[in-house]
This record gives sequence, C-alpha cells and structure tokens, in this order.
Amino acid sequence: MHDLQPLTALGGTTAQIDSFAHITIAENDGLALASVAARLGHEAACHKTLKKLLGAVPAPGKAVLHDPEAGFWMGPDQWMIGAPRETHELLADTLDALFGKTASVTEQTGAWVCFDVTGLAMPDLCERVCALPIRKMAAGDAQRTMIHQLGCFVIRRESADHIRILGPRASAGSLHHTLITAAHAVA
Amino acid sequence: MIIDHPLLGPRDAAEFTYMGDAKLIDRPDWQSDTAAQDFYEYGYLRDNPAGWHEELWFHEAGDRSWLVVTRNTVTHEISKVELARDVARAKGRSK
Amino acid sequence: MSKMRYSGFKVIKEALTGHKGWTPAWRDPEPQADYDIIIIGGGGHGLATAYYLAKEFGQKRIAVLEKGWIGGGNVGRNTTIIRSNYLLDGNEPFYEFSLKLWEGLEQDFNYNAMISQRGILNLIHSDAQRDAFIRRGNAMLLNGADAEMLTTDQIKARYPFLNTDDARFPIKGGLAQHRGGTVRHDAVAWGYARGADSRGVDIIQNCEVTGFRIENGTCLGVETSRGFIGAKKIGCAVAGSSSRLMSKADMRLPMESHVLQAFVSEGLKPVLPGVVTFGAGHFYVSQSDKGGLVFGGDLDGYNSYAQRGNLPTVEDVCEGGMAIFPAFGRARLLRMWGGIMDMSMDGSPIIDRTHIDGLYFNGGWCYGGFKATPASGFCFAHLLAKDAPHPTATAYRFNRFEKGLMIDEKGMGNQPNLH
Amino acid sequence: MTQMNRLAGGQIDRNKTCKFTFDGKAYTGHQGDTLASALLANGVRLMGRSFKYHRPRGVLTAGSEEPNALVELRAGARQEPNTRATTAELYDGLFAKSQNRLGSLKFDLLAINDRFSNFLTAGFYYKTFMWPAAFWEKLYEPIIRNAAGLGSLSLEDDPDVYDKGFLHCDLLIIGAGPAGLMAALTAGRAGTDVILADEDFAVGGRLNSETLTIGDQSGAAWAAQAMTELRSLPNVRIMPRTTVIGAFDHGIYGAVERVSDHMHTPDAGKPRQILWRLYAKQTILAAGAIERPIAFENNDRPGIMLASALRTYANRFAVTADKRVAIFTNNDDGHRTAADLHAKGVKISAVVDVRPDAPRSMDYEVLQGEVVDTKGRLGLTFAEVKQADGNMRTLECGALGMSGGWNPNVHMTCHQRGRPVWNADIAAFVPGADLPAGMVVAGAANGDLSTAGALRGGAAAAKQALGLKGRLPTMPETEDKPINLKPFWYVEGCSRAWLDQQNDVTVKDVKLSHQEGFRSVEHLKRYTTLGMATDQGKTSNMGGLAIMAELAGKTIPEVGTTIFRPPYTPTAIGVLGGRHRGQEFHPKRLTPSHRWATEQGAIFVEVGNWLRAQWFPRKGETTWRESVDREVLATRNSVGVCDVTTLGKVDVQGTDAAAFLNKIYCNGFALLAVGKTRYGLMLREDGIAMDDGTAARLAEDHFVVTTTTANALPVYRHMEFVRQCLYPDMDVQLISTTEAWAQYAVAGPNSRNLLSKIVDQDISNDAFPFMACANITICGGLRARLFRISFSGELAYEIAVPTAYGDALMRKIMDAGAEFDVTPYGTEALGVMRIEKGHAAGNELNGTTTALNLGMGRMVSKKKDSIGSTLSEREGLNGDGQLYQVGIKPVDANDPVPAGAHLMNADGPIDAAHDQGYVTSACFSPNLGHAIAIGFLKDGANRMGETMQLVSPLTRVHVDVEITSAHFIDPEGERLRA
Repeated sequence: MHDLQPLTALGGTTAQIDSFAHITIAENDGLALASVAARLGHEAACHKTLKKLLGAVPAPGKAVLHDPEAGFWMGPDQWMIGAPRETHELLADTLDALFGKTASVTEQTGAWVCFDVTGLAMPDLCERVCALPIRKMAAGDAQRTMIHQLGCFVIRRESADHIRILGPRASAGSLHHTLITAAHAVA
Repeated sequence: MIIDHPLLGPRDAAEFTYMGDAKLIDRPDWQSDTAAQDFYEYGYLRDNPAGWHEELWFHEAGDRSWLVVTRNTVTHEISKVELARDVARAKGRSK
Repeated sequence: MSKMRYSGFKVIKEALTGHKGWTPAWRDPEPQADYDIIIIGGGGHGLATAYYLAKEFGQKRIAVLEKGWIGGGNVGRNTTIIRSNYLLDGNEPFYEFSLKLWEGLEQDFNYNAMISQRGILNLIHSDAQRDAFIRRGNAMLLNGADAEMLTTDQIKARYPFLNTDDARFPIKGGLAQHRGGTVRHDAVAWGYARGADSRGVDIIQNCEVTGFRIENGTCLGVETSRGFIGAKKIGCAVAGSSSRLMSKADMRLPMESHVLQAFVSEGLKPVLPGVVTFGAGHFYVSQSDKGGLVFGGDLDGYNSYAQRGNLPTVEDVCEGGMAIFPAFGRARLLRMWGGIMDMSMDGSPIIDRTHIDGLYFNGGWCYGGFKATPASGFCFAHLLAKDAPHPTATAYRFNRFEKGLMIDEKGMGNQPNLH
Repeated sequence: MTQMNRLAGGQIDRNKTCKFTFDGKAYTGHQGDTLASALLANGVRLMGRSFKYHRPRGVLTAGSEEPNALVELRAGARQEPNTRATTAELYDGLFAKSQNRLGSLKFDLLAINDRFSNFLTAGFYYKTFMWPAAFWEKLYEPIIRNAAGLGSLSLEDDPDVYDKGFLHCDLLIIGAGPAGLMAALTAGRAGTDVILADEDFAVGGRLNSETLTIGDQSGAAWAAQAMTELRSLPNVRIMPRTTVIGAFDHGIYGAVERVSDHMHTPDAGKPRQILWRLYAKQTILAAGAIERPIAFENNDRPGIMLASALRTYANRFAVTADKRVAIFTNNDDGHRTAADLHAKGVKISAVVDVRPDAPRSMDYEVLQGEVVDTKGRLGLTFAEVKQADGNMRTLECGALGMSGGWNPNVHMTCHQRGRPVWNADIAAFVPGADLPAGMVVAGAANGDLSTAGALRGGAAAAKQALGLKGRLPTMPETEDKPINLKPFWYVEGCSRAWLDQQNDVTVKDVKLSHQEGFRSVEHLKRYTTLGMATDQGKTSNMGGLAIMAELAGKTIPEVGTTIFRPPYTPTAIGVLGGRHRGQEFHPKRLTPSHRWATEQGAIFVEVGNWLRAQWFPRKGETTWRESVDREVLATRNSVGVCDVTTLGKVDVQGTDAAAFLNKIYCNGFALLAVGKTRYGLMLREDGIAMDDGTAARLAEDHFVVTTTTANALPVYRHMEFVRQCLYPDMDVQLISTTEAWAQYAVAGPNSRNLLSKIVDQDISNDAFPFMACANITICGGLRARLFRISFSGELAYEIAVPTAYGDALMRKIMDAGAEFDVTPYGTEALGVMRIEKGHAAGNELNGTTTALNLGMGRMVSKKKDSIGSTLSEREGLNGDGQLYQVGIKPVDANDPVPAGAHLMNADGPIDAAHDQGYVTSACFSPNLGHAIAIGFLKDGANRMGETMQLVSPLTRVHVDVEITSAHFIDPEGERLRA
C-alpha cells in the first residue's frame, strides 16, 4: 500500500467546517465519484445496470439518494455516481467492470469539491449565489448552475434545509469564499 | 432571456453559450465537386433574418447539450427549443 | 439651401437680435424622380458619403434616403470613441486616414462636433498581452500613426484611482494613442447633414427603401415608401440593417446583426481625462463634456434586431468597471441602450461593388463604425465616383472570404459574435 | 428657530429626532423624514443649482423623479453625488452638501452663466468654439467640462459591498400604492407566490400623501391594515426600499434593494444594496402617476413645486414649504392641495385656475387666470397673475404649487420598445397594447387616476394575471372623482419658462430647435438635451412635446415620445458589479502543487484563471532571469519538474473514438496503436489553427486528449458541437477530466532515473519508449497515468495521479530527485525550453495562423475529411509568400530580439509597406548564451540564413538578426528518444 497523503480540496489534511447562525458550511472530503455515459445502442442495458445499482435511473434534473452508491443526471445518457471513499476508493474500476461495454466510465473523484450547506437560512444563502428556485426544489432535485461564474451541481438532500454543492475542485477556495461571504450576509 | 430546455425546463440564457445559425449543422460534403464553394457559403454567408431564426446554443453551465432554439430576432420571443442532436439526426446526419 | 456660416460672431449677433436669423440646419425636400447617386441610410456613414461625394468628388444630384430621422442609428447610440490603434495592414492605414479626417473635420464642415483628442489607453495585464500590444504599437508607428508604451507608474500618475492594489489582473502597463479621443456623436451626423445639404444634397427623411428595381443585372433605382426613385448608382450604408436591405436584392451577406449595449452615468465633475479600456475584462470608458461616464463592453452575443439588451451583459460590464475603477461604485448608471452592429465574419468592414451593376455596398463595421465615419464616407464616395477602391480601402472586398484573405484583428475566425 | 415649517400630524416619528447637517449647518428632523422634508421643515428652500445656468433650485417633487434637489450625501469614501434629497431617508448624523456650484450655494460664481443665457441657447456650442482649431481642447472644452457635471465622486474606493440575488415568483407587483396593494391582497389570498416591490420605505404610495378615506378609515390606515394581512401570508414577499429598474426579456426584472442606505453605515458583512434578478411568470405594473408642472416665466424658483408634492409634504411629513402658498392649476387636483394645506393652517394666497368653471371655495380665493411671472432671487417671494378679465394681481407667496395634470408612469411598459398611446380624457400617454410579455398595468399607471379606480384596477389586474374567474369583490367606499382637466401646457408668450429644470431647457429652446429643423422628437431631445437629465424627462418631456406639436401643427401623439430605457431610476454601478471586485473579480483556479509551490516561495502568474508558478526564486538570486536560467540549465543537465495540470484534458471513449479524433484533428489517429501518444493539430472550420495537444490511446476505445490551458473550454465546446451536431450517430462519449488528475512534467536526462524510484513498472527505453502511455501504479499501489511526451525537448515524462494526491506526489518527486538535484521549474523556464525547441504555443496559435504558417502544412491529411481541411485550401492561405514560422537570432550576440518587433529586409526601407513579418515569442537562451526568438516571416522556409533588420520603434529597438531554423536545440530530437 502506498504512503501518499491526500489533501482535501481546500488544501487541508482534514475537511473544513464553518458555522454561522442558522447556517453550516461543511467541506465533504469523503466522496468517490465517477461518471457513467451510455454507449450508443446500449442505452437500455446501461439503464438496467443503473437501476440495479441505484434502485432507479436518475431522470433529467434528478438524483437518486441511495446508499452506498448514489447518482444524479449530468446530461443526456450521462450520470455521476458517488459513494463513500473509504469503501469505494476504486469506484471507477468497479463501475467499469459492472457496466462493461454498455457504458463509458470516467473517474471524477479528483475533479470536484463538495460542500454540504445546512441550516434554516440555507435558502436565503442560495438566493444570493445562484438562480435556482431553491424554495421550490424537492429532495432529490439535482441541477447544474452557475455559482460565482463556476459551473456547480446543486443537490437538494432529504432534509429540507440541506443542499450539497459540487464545484470544480481547482476553484474550491473561490467557491468557499463565495459561500462564506453569502453566509455572513444572510446569517 | 429564458430558454426552455427540452429536458430541464426554463433556464436563464446566461447559462448558455451562443454560436449562431443552426444551418451550421448542415456541413457540406468534402468530396462534392462544389465542395470549395459549398464550404465558403457554409462558413461565411448568413441569412441573418429580422424575425424567426433557428440558432445554436450550448448549455455550458448546464448539461452540455447543444440546443436548436427558434427565436425571433426582433422581439426575442422563443417559440421552440430542441436538442440539436435530434435535429441533426432528423436532417439526416449520422457518422 | 442654407449657406449660413456658423461662428462665435454669428452666435453673438443672433443673441442680441432674438435668435430670429437661425434657419433650418438642412432642408426637408420632396424626393425627385431620379438622381445620379442615391445613398440609402441617413446615418453617419451615409451622410458622410453624400457630403464627400458633393465636396470632394464634384458629384451632383445626390440624395440620402433615411427610413426614420437622420442620425438615429449607431451614430447616435455609441460610446463616441475615435482611434486608429489597429494591427493589420488591411485596417491600420484606413483608420489612420479616418483619424486624420477627424482632425480637420470641424473646420471642414463648419460645425463643432467637440472632437477631443484626449487620448486612449489600452491597459495590459499579462506578458502575452504586452507582446501583442508591442506588435500592434509597432504596426501603428510603421503606418505613420502615433503610439506610446506606458509603464504602470506613468498610468498611475494619470489615473491615480485605477485599481493597482488588489486587482485580480494587475495592470502591467498600457498602450496609449494620444491622438485618439472622443467626439459628440450626434453632432457628426448633423454636421455632415448640414454640410451635404448646403452643397445641394437632398436629405429625405421618413423614406424607407422597400425594394430595388433590377433589370438584367443592373440596378435602376429603388422602390420606397414615397414611390420609385431612379438612380444611376445606389450606395447602401445601413449598418445593422444590411442583411435586411440586401436580401431585397437576393444577396446573402457574410454578416450577422448583434446588439451592443452602451451606458451613461449621471453627470459628474471631471474625473476621467481620457479613454481607458480594460484588458482583462469587457469594459471601456470615457467622460463626456456633460460629465456622464460613457461606457460599454461586450456584445450580448446573440443575433438581434432589437435595440436593447439584457441584464447579464449589463452586470458583466459593470463588474469590469468595478474591477479597475472601484471608486465608480457610488456613481449611478443613468441610461442604457442598444445599437445593432453589422458584425462581419472577420471583424472587418466591406466597401465594395456588388455583383449587380450600379449597386454598391458599405457595411460590416462591427462596433468600429463610429470612428470610421469620415474615412468610410470618403472611401465609399471614392468608390461610387471613380468605380475604384480608395487606396486605404483596397482590402475591404466581398470576395476576401472566398479567397481566404480575411482581415481578422482578434483572430476569432468566422464567428461574428466573438469579434 | 428649528423646524419652523413643521405642521401637525403626519407619519413621522416625533419621538425620534435626527440631527443632520447640510452645507455645514446643523439641523434636526425626525425619523420618517426625507432629507428634503427635513430641510423644508427647517425653512430651507434652496437646495441646489441647475446644470447650465446655475440657477437656484429647490425641490420640485417629493419622489424619485426629483430633478432639482440633488446633493452629495455622506462624506469621505462614501460620498454619493446626485443623491435625491426627496428619497434620502433621514438618519441621525446624516451629512450632506449641495453640489454643482462655484463658491457657496447662495453665491454661486457660475450663476454668471444665467446673465449670458441669451448666448447659451440650445446647441450654441455646435456653432462656435471652432477657431482657432487648437483652442477647443486647450481652452474651451476644459472650461465647459468644469462648469458641467453635477456632483463629484470622492475617487476613493467604494468601501461598501454589494450583493446579487435571484428570486422566483408567480406574480411580481411593482408598486405598493392602492392598486398594488389591492392586487397583492387578491393574489395573495388566492395562494399565489407574490413579490410586492416598492421603491419607497413606506408602503402605500399616494395613500400616505392624501387625506382621503377608504371605507371608514384613512387611506394610510387602510394601507397599514393591508400590509398587516399581507405579512401574515407566507406566499407573499414584501420588498420595500426596492426599485424595479428594468423589464428584460421573458419576465426577468432587475430590482435594487437598498438594504443599508437609511443607516449611517451598513452592518458588518451586510451589503449596502442588493441587485435582485426577479424571475416572474406574470407582472402587474402599479407604478402610479407623476404630476406635471406648467411652463410660465421664471417657473423654476425655489418654492415652486408640484402641487401633489406640497400635499405629500404636508400630509405625510407634516411640513409646508412656506407659510404662504399659492396654487396654479388646470384641474381639480390643485384645489385638493389648497384644501389640505388650508386645513393644516397654511395661508393660501390664492388658487389660480385656467378654467372658467373652476370650483369655488369658502376658505380661500380662487382666481381665473394664469401665473405669468415670479420674483425672488434665491426663493419665491411673489407671483404675478394675469386674470381672465385682464387685471394683474401680485400674490405674496413663498411656495407655489403647479398642477398640470398627471402622467401615468408608463416607463416600464416601454422597456421592450413598446409605445404608449394617447388618452385625451386625461391628456396623457397611457400604456399601449405592446407590453412586455406577461405584464398587466393597473391603477394610475394605467390612466385610472381615482383611488376607487386604482383599487378596482388592482383587483382586476390580479385576476387577469392569474386567470382567476368570478366577479370582483365589492370594493370599500372611496374617492372616485375625475380630475376635470383642461389641457394647459404653457403660458402664452412665455420664453424663459422651464421645461427641464435640471438641464435648463426652456420654452424658448424648444422653439429654436423647431426653427432650426430639429423637429423629430429624438432630434428635439438630442439638440436641446430636453429629458436627458437624471430624471430621464419624467417631469419635463410632456411640456416639450406639447409645444413642439403646436409649433409643427401636429397632435401630441403624432409627435410621439422618446423611448424610455432602463434603469427606471439611476442605479449605483457598484450594485450592478456586485461582489465581483478586486480579488473576487474572477474565481481562481489553484494547481494541486499550489500549497507546496507557495512554501517554495514561487512567483505565480495568471493563465486562464489558473495561478501557475512562473519561477522559483532562490536565495541570492536578484533577478527573475537568474532563477529562470538556473531552472532551464538544471532541467537540460539533470532533471526538472513542472506542474502541467492546467492543460485541458478530455476523456474520449466509445467505439468511434478514433474516427471522432480523425474529424477534429487535421492529422490521422485511426492507426495510432494502443499504448501510444500522438501530437494533434486542431483546425477551426475556416482552416485556421485552433489548438494543439496530444491524444493518448489507453485502449482501443479510449483516448485522453490534451488541450492548451487557455483553450480548454472552447475546445471542449467545439468537440461537443462536432459530436452532437455533425456526427450524432458516432458512438463517442466526452467528459472533461482536467481537474481530476494532478499532472507533472518530469524532464531531463535524469528523469527516467528519478521516476524509476517512484513508479512500480519498468520504464526502460525498451519497455516504455518515446510517446508511450499507460495506466500504471506508483509508490506501491496508487493508480496513476504515465505519458512519455516532451515539451522541453528532453527525455521527459508526464505523470498523473488523482488530484488529492498531487501535493504528496510533488513532495515525493522532490525527495526521490534529491540525489539528481531535481529542480522545480515554472512557466518561464517552460517557455524558454519550448522556444529553444521551436514549439508553437499561444503566441503562435494566435487565431490567424494556418498549419502551413506553423510549418506543419504537410500534417493536414488530404486522405480524409477533417474540420477545416477544405477551407484551409483557399488560395489566400497557400502559395508563395505565406508567413512561415522561423527562428531568429541576433547577429550581435548581445542584442535583444524582442517579441512584437517587426522584420524588415536588410538595407530595405522600414515601413508598413515593406513589413516582412514579426516576432511572436522571445527569450534568452542560457544554453546558447544569447537571445533567441521564433516568429513569422514571409516565405520564411526559403530564407534560412538571411540577415534582416528587426525593428520595434515602440520600444526603440533596431538590430540586425539572422533567420534560422526554429529548432535551436537538438534539431534531430535525439534527447527525446534517449
């Protein structure tokens, strides 16, 4: 086993948590991610495997909040699958074997920073950073949108005051700064 | 502006990147005798109508779909939005 | 037609005699049955063309047809900047010729257009950008224009309130053209109109061209909202409406029409001595003599014939402004408007004959049209009068795209909204 | 004596007193006051100076349409020019100065302009200042510029922050007057998601300014009650202090919420203002109406204002502008002002009414006639009245209310180029048919000037907008009278009668404009500047139009209006910029080795939002050149490492992946073996080079494509276009993996020795030859990718690991490389080495160069179709004399060869006509010991060895150079394959 120590997207050795009145912004460093794109002509088979994996095929704009693997729709015939890193470090390889020639699988773990934003003022914060109709979103809604000029996925989790934001990892610092200043403004 | 994405519903046009006339889907045949002329017209001449215009928008900050949007260039009204891939297939494009 | 000369003495005399002596700046004539030359489009370029046809090329029986009121197009809705800081051989001599015409214009047409050579400064934010600007500055000097490379300190001295402290894209210098500047845009249209009218040109407003009468390859005249008008030669100079107009002659143009927004703030005491353009965002600004900050940025980016834009572009432009001038935060935006740009496929204009005899075309100015007004009019007049392109406009041909002779200053290729 | 003009009643909080200063003098007012009402309460009528003649100015209105009472509010960096005293909420400690004056407000030296007004008529400047030519900029213009302008900026950075936000609603209601409130109640009770926005800090609109009753309570009380109910509804969001500034496409509205402007300074972390982007399915415009003045001689003195404003000050703010007030009206509304003021104990000098059938009053004198002139240098003292019977009367008064009728606030109905239509009953423009999609107009904004009409209109509009069926509920009893207006625009024979009080446009100017042929409404506006003031003509346009119509023998609708444009009221540039300022202008992208590089003291450079290490200075190094030279030599002599994560990476998979690459690259990829990498040149469809990079074939159906850092996004977009729009049936899937992998270049003769200590596989030359690629593991098990590619021209590899491990891998490489003195190098050294090898980069791929120009003409395969291949064959892009990439070195090794310099023939003339080419990239080569460069030269392929002049007049360089091959080092490429 190798001895290389990973860093979190914010550049720390442990995930960062910031708390405000009615808002908590927590860096989530525990996700393994891989994208799955159906091969042309194998869409049905790919859907079948997805259903087996997640219990359902995530529809456009939706996520399937399933354990241990969860997934959301990225684009036509393309999904992002996520799972806990400690148990699924090699998620991409596993999925590659699972889907075989019915899908193209690409490791995405390193590409994203993930923040869990929770608290009563979460909707107010969202209204200051992105154009999503946050108060109309239901659990399992997963939309890609712009936050501080960055293309981010925003997923409404089970709890009504909880969203998960996936943003481009290299800009984790800028995205974090945006969320923090917005939290200050609404908290 | 708001573009009613066929899969995702209404989205702010700010999430999209604009390219131009959807006729850019009709890429000429490189082996035709008139290829040189065809590619010149394909590459450079535009109808540029004052009125309804079928045009290509890329959902850059969204699902990365290319869309064909039918929009009125005088009023900005949008009457139809389709996935460009479907339009391309309907126009007979394949491999 | 008015032969009245304007002067300080005239103003004083009229002031003392109740301003009874002022006459209309131009006549309001009925269209005649036919003309030697018809110019379609009563904007800056059309009026300038008519003016130079009459004044420089001895042409008679000229009419300008305008569908609305003269000066109502882009000449009346731009950010009033003049400059000749171009890179490519096809462009720089033309724009330098234009700048020289600006320099003598007011005396030439006896109208104060408030031409103000307060200088234009292009900020530099990266080494690659500096390399490109050095190449450009050299091209300008080699073409006989003026250019100077300024250090950050020199720039600070002139614009102490530029953001040089915590800028995301630090300012690393700037390319200055001191002969660049601004002009009172409406006055350009009015000055040319008055000058043309006084030389016998019929300026016919509220006269929309609805079609061309073309018989076996020759254009005989135009159908208008006020009837048919014949002409030996017809020159089209309608900018954003070019595709619409030329489609009536069954022509498809290498052009798209796009909306460009412009903005003006409330009046402020003088803060900006010259014109400044941001090199790492979309923002350029100057201050008018009335005190308004006149600024603009990028196209909205989609084909449009609506003279209005949308909010994202407004925000993008103001973000650029705040990035370099954080002191402007408490100035207020007073008015925003949109103009329709005739965006060509390589970002450069066309002044050329069409394949139809007697039908000539001037367009594709993108958002460089205002500063080009004098040279555009002069060169178009030259083409119409002599049937040969003016020496500074030889590259502005229709066939350059077919031949692969594009004049692409920005290197963006055949996508008009990127120029 | 303090607050000498304060009356009884009103909606101010007399328990909360606010101290404030205006032009250095201390005053007091109350919470609920505006700066204007507080100044009037203290007997201050003179508040500003006009733009051109510097005439004394007082308040004209009580709202955001105010053209006169503009002040510089706050001090220091927060100084805010042109702030309307009529909307500035009073707070304790408020500090304001008058503006646009030379000297004091009372003795403005520039008031001299007024004496010369006869010379300074409309457009006078177009006719003079032309001789001598040079004088315009040197003399005339500076004088004009300093006299012009209104307030001044502090020129300090704005210390406040601004937010942006996004809200969605089913129904947006603009304006919370009677119509807006009734609409909100109707829609709110129906359960609709409603946003109710009003620019005022008090909700209720005119109801707060009137004494009328609704049902059994006062209008203001009814408004308060409505608010209470609306606040109780969870589906209604009430936004006071929020101005909707524009109606944009498809139901998007911009709105500015003034969060902190009523406070001394914003609370920590809180914004001063918020720009809201409102997404509304339906919109009700209930923006009310604005009263219009009447033009008569000297109608601009402080104390002369709109009658409705006098009423607002009296009823809402408990203030009168003076103890003696006269009214000049052409409708019943003027009388309402007189009645209200009289009831509050103000002396009404007289009501002057132009109508023969004017209502009479027991309480004050009503004269039939016209006000023909006024007196009072810094404030109104007397009004001259010419009665219908011809008799003259002089009225003593310190305030005069003008009531010329009402203009519905159609502004927002025209933002999408809709045109209003004329309504003769109220002699005003009302909204036309071509409204922005989804907009309904209600109340006074729709020409319904009575309170009952507003209530009915609001309810009806809500039902219409929401498609609710059924009859309207019965409305409470309230005022429902027509205003019985007799159109009257200006007093016969007047000349210096102001239409635009800020820009000093008088009736005389409009006549001159017509006389000189500027008769179209747009010409009138541009020639006289009528309506171009900060109120966008809200109080001035109609008078001008009416006069122009009369002069031109047309009707007012024939003359038409100018176009209303956003914003509805002037909007701080700061709030439109939001948080995107300073370091936050654009997001930053940090490389996986950023933290480590910072520890090394690296200097960073910006590339496409990435911060890349530019060089790594070491102790004792005094110039960047020293560091860069060291990094280059160390790499070429032993081994160097460089973070190349920023290069774009696209994962291309599918059975048609190779066929797809054949389309996007001009060279072939079908035959590339698995485990191999190939350089690819991508053309735009117009045949010009777009980008270059490598494609590594990891499997039959799996490639990893790299792009340049700057072009990652456009190239990905282009690839998706080709995939979705041109070849929709290709089995190929794309996804960006740029940030998924940390990738480092390890270059130099010792690179293999170094990496052998880290990777788990055999990477000997035989096992892993030049251009090989593979999925591998390192350090005993971490998945990684290895490519044997080289930008530096040395034996080199690029190694990639999942981003989270990037920092660790860099440290590991530095440890393992210690014995070889491994040297981190930045983008500068990278640049030097690629120039030494003649590799094209951004400066060469500048969007105008072809494969031929780049010396890669033969790469464009004629055997297949690829994007750009056909148009690249155009004559202008081929044949003799084309630019060709060459190397350039100085004849004298000490000379520079700067980028941006132009090439001229030896002994030939130096001008544009004889330009031979230019330098794109230049550097000092520590290996060769002199400057080198690459650039483009006409017919360059055939001019090797030629001596030329290199000139950069801009930077004063002129040297002799020799044209060489661009491959300065190891032209045969032996090091690569070692």
